[in-house]
Amino acid sequence: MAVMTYADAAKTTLAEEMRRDPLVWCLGEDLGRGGVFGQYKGLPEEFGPQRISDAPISEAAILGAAVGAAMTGTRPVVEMRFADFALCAVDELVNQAAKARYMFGGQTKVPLVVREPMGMWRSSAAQHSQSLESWYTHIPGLVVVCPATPHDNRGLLKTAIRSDDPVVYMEHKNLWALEGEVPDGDPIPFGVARIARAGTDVTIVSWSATVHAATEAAESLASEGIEAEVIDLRTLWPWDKRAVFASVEKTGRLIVAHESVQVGGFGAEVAATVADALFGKLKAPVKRLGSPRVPIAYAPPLEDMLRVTPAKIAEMARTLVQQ
Amino acid sequence: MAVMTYADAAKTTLAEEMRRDPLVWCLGEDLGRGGVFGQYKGLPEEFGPQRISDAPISEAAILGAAVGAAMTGTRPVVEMRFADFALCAVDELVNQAAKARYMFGGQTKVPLVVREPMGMWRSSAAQHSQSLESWYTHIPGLVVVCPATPHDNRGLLKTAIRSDDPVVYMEHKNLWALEGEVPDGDPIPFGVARIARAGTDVTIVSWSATVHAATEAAESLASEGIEAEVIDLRTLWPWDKRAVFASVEKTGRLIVAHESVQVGGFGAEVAATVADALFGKLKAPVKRLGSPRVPIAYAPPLEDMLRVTPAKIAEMARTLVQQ
Amino acid sequence: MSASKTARNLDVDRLLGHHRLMWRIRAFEEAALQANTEKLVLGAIHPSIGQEGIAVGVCSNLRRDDILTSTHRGHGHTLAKGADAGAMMRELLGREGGNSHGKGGSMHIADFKVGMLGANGVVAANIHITAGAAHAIKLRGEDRIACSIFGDGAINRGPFLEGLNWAKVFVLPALYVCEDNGYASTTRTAAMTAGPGAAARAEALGIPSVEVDGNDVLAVDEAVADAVSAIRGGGGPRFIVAETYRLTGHTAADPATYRAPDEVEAAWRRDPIAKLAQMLADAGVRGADLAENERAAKQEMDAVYTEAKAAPWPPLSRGYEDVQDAGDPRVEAF
Amino acid sequence: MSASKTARNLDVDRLLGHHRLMWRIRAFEEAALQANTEKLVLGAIHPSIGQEGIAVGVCSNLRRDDILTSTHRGHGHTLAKGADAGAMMRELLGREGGNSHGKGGSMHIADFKVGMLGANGVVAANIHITAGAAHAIKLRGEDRIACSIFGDGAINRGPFLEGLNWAKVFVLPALYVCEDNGYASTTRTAAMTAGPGAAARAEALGIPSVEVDGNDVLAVDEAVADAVSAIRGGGGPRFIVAETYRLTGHTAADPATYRAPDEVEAAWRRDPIAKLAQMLADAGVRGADLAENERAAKQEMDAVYTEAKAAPWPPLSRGYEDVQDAGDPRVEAF
Ligand SMILES: Cc1ncc(C[n+]2csc(CCOP(=O)(O)OP(=O)(O)O)c2C)c(N)n1
Ligand SMILES: Cc1ncc(C[n+]2csc(CCOP(=O)(O)OP(=O)(O)O)c2C)c(N)n1
Ligand SMILES: [Mg+2]
Ligand SMILES: [Mg+2]
Repeated sequence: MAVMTYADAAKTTLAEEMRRDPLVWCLGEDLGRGGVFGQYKGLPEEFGPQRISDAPISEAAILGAAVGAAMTGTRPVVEMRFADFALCAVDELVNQAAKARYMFGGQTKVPLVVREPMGMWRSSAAQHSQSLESWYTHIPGLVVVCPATPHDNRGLLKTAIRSDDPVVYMEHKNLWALEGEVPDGDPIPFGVARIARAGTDVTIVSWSATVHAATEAAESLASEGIEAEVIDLRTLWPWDKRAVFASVEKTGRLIVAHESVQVGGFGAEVAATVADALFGKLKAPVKRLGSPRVPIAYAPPLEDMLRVTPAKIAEMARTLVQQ
Repeated sequence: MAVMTYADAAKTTLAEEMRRDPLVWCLGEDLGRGGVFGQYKGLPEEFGPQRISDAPISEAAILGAAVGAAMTGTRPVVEMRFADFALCAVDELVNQAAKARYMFGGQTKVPLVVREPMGMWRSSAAQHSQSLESWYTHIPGLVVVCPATPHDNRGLLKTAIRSDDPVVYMEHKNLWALEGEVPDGDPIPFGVARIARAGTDVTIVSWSATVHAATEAAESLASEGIEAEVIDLRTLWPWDKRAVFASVEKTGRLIVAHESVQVGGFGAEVAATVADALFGKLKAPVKRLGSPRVPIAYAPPLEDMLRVTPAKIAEMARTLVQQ
Repeated sequence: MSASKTARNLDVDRLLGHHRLMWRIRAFEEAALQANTEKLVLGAIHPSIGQEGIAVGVCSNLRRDDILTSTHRGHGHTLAKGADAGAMMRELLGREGGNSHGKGGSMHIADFKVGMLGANGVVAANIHITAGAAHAIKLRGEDRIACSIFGDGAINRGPFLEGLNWAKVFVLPALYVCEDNGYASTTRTAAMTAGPGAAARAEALGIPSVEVDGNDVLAVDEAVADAVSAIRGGGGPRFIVAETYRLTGHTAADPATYRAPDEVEAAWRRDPIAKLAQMLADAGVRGADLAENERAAKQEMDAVYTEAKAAPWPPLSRGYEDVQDAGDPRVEAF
Repeated sequence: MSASKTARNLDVDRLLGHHRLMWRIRAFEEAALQANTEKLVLGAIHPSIGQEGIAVGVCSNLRRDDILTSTHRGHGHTLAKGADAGAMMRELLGREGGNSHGKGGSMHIADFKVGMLGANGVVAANIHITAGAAHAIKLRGEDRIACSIFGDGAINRGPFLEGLNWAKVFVLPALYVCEDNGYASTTRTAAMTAGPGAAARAEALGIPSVEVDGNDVLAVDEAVADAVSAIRGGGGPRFIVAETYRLTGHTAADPATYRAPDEVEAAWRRDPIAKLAQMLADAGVRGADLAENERAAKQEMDAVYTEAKAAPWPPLSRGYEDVQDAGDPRVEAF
C-alpha cells in the first residue's frame, strides 16, 4: 500500500508486469524520454530501448505493428499519446485487432493494450480533448477500460496487460496528478463496478474523471439530506449491469453522467438497458448528462460550458428525487 | 415520377445536381468505370474524368483532399466504396471535416458528402459488412443519413449535396437493386421521419435496410390483429424525435430495430430518449433489437444468426403488446 | 538449353516442384471459380490465376515457421505456404472444418499452423502486421522472418510508407513483395501512381529493392533467396517488385471489360506455368511428367471441391465463439 | 560584400522587409511565451523561434489569395501570410475578437481572409487538405496555388505518401515545404526516419525537390520563388526541405533537456535573424535601420499582447454557434 498519483500507479504497474513477463513491451512516440506526460519516466533506463520503444509519428504503424506483434507471441502496450490521434489508426484497431480472433476462427488472439489518454484538459481544443469511449463499446472484440482512481489504474492495467483481448485503456489526462492509496493486492477484474459512495435516494452511474464530479455532487446533496449512490463502472465493456440494477432497484432513480457527447454516448446504453430491465420499478425517468453535441472549444468559458459539473449533476438529482 | 432502383435513384440525382451546380464533383476509386456497384455508370461519359474522378487506393487522401476542396469552394462527393474502408480516413472525417467550421470560428464550412455503402451483403465477412452509423451520430458537426428506399435515396441525396455540413451518407448494399417509385419532387429535408406503415399497437423505429424487415414484420403481425406503426428515421442526425414521440404516445410501446451492433448502437439513443420523455406513459418497456456483439461471420448460417429479421421483430412485438 | 538458362544452373527437381505447386494453385482457383458459378461461394473471390509464379517463388524460400501475410488475393500464397487445400476449400464454402470454421472465408484465409497469418480485406493492412510480426521475432531473438505480399495498388496507401519505414528503422527481418499486375480493380495502377514506381519508393526509405519478372518463377525464386538470406543475416528489410498479370477479372464476378482482349491474349502468352513448362522441357524434362503435374493437381482439387461441398455447415454455437474472453456477446445477455 | 552574396543580387528592400517580418514573428512568439508564463494561455503553445526564415521565405512568394495550411507550430506562418497579429493574440488568449472567436486557439490558428486555412493539431493532416485545396483550384481553373508547411516528423505519416502522390497524379498546383528542425517533440527525427530523407521520398513520387538552408531566408525565398513559378506554370507539385532548428523547447512548457546545451548554443549562432542582419549589414544597411525593425516589432507585439489581455471573453452564445446547420447541438434539445 502506498499513496501515489494516477500516473505513477500505472507506471509502477507497467514496471511490475514487465518484470514478470519479458514478452510485455511498450511502443509509442517519445517513450524513450519518458512519454509526453511522463508516464514512462524511468522505464527506459530499467528496460532498455527495445522494450520501451520509441516510434516514428506513425500511429497507424504503431497500432498495426502491435497487432502483428501480438499475433506473434508478444504482449504490446501501445501508447497513442492523445485519444484523438488514435483516429489515425482506426482500421488497425477495429478492422484488424478487434476482428482477427473471430475472422480466423480462434487461430489467434490479439493481446494488446492501447493506452489512449482522453478527455478535456484545459484549453486543449477540439483535436486534443475528445472522449470516444462509446465508440469502442460498439466494436465486438474490444474491451474498454476507463479508470478513475490511482487504485483502479493499477488493478485494471494489470488485468489489461494480462488479458488476451485487445483492450482500449483510456486514462483521463486531468487525473494524471490525482493522488490516492494504491494497495498492493490483486488485479481488478473487468466488468466489476465500484461503489464510490453508498446512498439510497438516487443512483449516479459514471466513469473516468466524471466519477469525481459525481462524488462531489453527492457530497453536496448529502448536506441537503439527499443520499446519492455513486457507481464507477470502471470498465464499459464488459459493464457491471448487476451492480447498476441492484443500486437502481434500491434507489428507483438513475442518472448516467459522462464527459463525452451525450448523443450516441455510452450513457444511452446504460439508460436504455436500465429503463428496460427495471420498467415499472422506477420512481423517475432515467436521465443522462453528457456534453452537448459541440466540438470542444479552446476558450476557457466556452470549454467550461461543455463540462458535466458537480452542480449540473446535483441539480438533476434534486429534480429527480422530487419525483 | 419513375420506377427505378435505389442505385439508379442516387445516380440520377447526382447527375441532376452536377448539371445544376458545376462545383459538385465526385472522387473515389474506380469511378471512371462507373464505380464498384455501378452507382456512377454513365456519369464519367457525361461529366468527364475531372468531375467524376478516379482516385488511388488512398482513402485518407480521398477524404482529406475533399476537406480541402470543400473549404476551397467546391462541393465534393466522396465515394468510400465500403463503409469499412472509411475507417482508413477517420482522422480526416472526425478531426478535420467535422470540426473545421467550429475550430475556425465559422470562417469556413465543409460542404462534403461521404458515401459509405454499409451493411451485410451475403458472405462479405467481417471487413466488408459493418454498420457504424451510430459512431457518426456521436460526432458534433456531422449529419448522418441512412436512406431505405429509392425515393429517399433521391430526396436525401439532393439535400445532402446542397447541405453546407459534412454528411455521412450511408447506402445499404443490399438495397442497390430495390425498385420503387421515385417522384420528381423536392429534396427531402434532414430530420423528418417517414411513417412507413401506420399502426396503433406498437411503434417500430428503424432505418436503412431494417425498415423493410420491420415492415414485413408489421404485415405478418397485422394478420394476427396487431397493428404496428413503422417509422423510418431516414436521418439519424438530426433525428425526428417529434414523430417518434407522437407515435409512441399513441401506441405506448416502442421497439427500435437496427442491423448494427446493439451495444452502443443508435437504438440506445432513441430508446433512452423516449423512455425518459414518455416516462409514465409507456405500456411496456422500450425494447431494442440489434446485432449481438460479434464480428460479422462469413458462413451463411452464422451470418444469418446475426441478422435482425422480420421474425425476431414480430416476436418481440407480440411479447410487448401482451404487456 | 540456351546458354543463359545453363547459366542459371537449373535445379530441375526444385523446378518440377514449383511446377506442381503452380498447377495446384491454378487448379484450386479454378475450383473456387466453379464454386462461385455454382453459387456455393456468395462473397467475393479474387483468383490469382496468372500470378502463381510469385506465390511459389516467394514461399519456396520461406520456412514453415516463417510468417506470411497476404491480401484479398491470397489463396495461392496460402497454399504455397503449406496450408491444406481441403481446409481452405471448406473455408471458402463457409463450412465446418474450414481453417477458420467458415467464419472468415476467402478474404480472410489463414493458416497459423504454417505461419500464414491471414489474408486481409483491407488493402495494405498486412504491411503493418508484418512489420509487427518481424518486430516480435526480433524482440524474441528468433531467426524467423516475416513476409508480406501485396498488390501494386497498395503502394499508394499510408501503410506502405509507415510500415516500410518502421521495418527499416528497427532493422527488422521483413520481406516485402509487391505483386505488380498493372491493375487495382478496374483501374490501371499506373494512372494513379506517381513517380518511378514501387522500388524507388522503397529505396527512398533505405530498403534495398529489386524488380523481377513475376511470371518467371525461377527469377522470383532467385531474387527471394537472395533477399531472405540477407534478411536472415540481420540485414534488415528487403523489397521485391514482381511484375505479373492477372489472367482473370478482379473477382470471379468481374468480366474485366476494361481491358482490351489483345492485352489479355498477350498476357496469356506469358503464362507463368507455360513459361516454366517450356524451361523444363528445354532442360529435358519429359512432357508426360509435366502433364502428370497438371493432371494430379486437377484431380486433387476436384476431390477437394467435392469433399468441401459435402462438408456440414458450422454449428450455430460457433457464431458466438472466438469473439473475446471478456463479456458475453449475446443480445440476450443484455 | 562577398562575391557569392553579390552573385545573389540582393534586393535590399525586400530583405529589409523580410527582416522586419522575421522580427515581428519572433516578438509575437516572445509575447506568446509570456502569455504562457502568466497563465493566460493554458493550452499548448509551440513557438517557432529560430524558424522564422522559412515562414518569411515561403510566404513572401505567396499571394494573398494563395492558400496556406500549417501545423501546431503555425504562428509564424500565419503572420507571414498576412494575418492580423492582434486577432491572432486574442485567439491565443481565447478572447472575443480572435480570428476564431477564441474557439480554436494556438493549434488551430487560421485566417481565411488571407488564405490561411488553418494550423492543425494532427501532424501531417494539412498535407491532404492542401492537396484538396489545390485540386479545387485546378477544377475551378484558377491560377492560385496551395502551400503546405509541415515538420520533419510528418514525413513518417501516411499522408506524406498519399497526399504527395495525389498532388502529383492530378498535376496540382501545390507546394510542399518540410521544416526540418531535427526533432519531433523530444525525439531526434533521424532516429525514427529511414532512408536518405524527405527530398528523396518526394523524388520517388516524381516530385522535383530541393534542399535549402532554412535559416537563410534569402535561400528559402529563392528556392520558393523558383518552385512557385514552376507550379503556377502548370508544372504540378514541388517539394522543398528547409533545414532549421527550433531555438526553444517543443512547447512553451518544454525545458528541452533532451538536447545538449552546446547543440543549442551552436544553433543560436545560426540564428536566421542574425544571419540576415549580417547579410544586410554587409550590404551596407545601417545598424540603426535593423535595430528599428527589432524595436518596432517588439513594440507592436507588446501592444498586441496588452490589448489582447484586455479583450473580453467570447459570450457563451458563441459556444453553440458554428457547429453545423442541421440539428440543435444543445443537450436540452434532447
Ligand atoms: C483500404 C481499401 N480500399 C479499397 C479496397 C477495395 N479493393 C479491394 S481489392 C482492390 C484493388 C487492389 O489492387 P492491388 O493492390 O493492385 O491488388 P490486386 O487486386 O491487383 O491483386 C481494391 C481497391 C480495399 N479492400 N481496401
Ligand atoms: C498524428 C499525431 N501524432 C502525434 C502528435 C503529437 N505531436 C505534436 S507535435 C509532434 C512533433 C512534430 O514534429 P515535427 O513534425 O517535426 O514538427 P515540429 O514540432 O518539429 O515543428 C508530435 C508527435 C500529433 N499532434 N499528431
Ligand atoms: Mg494490382
Ligand atoms: Mg521537427
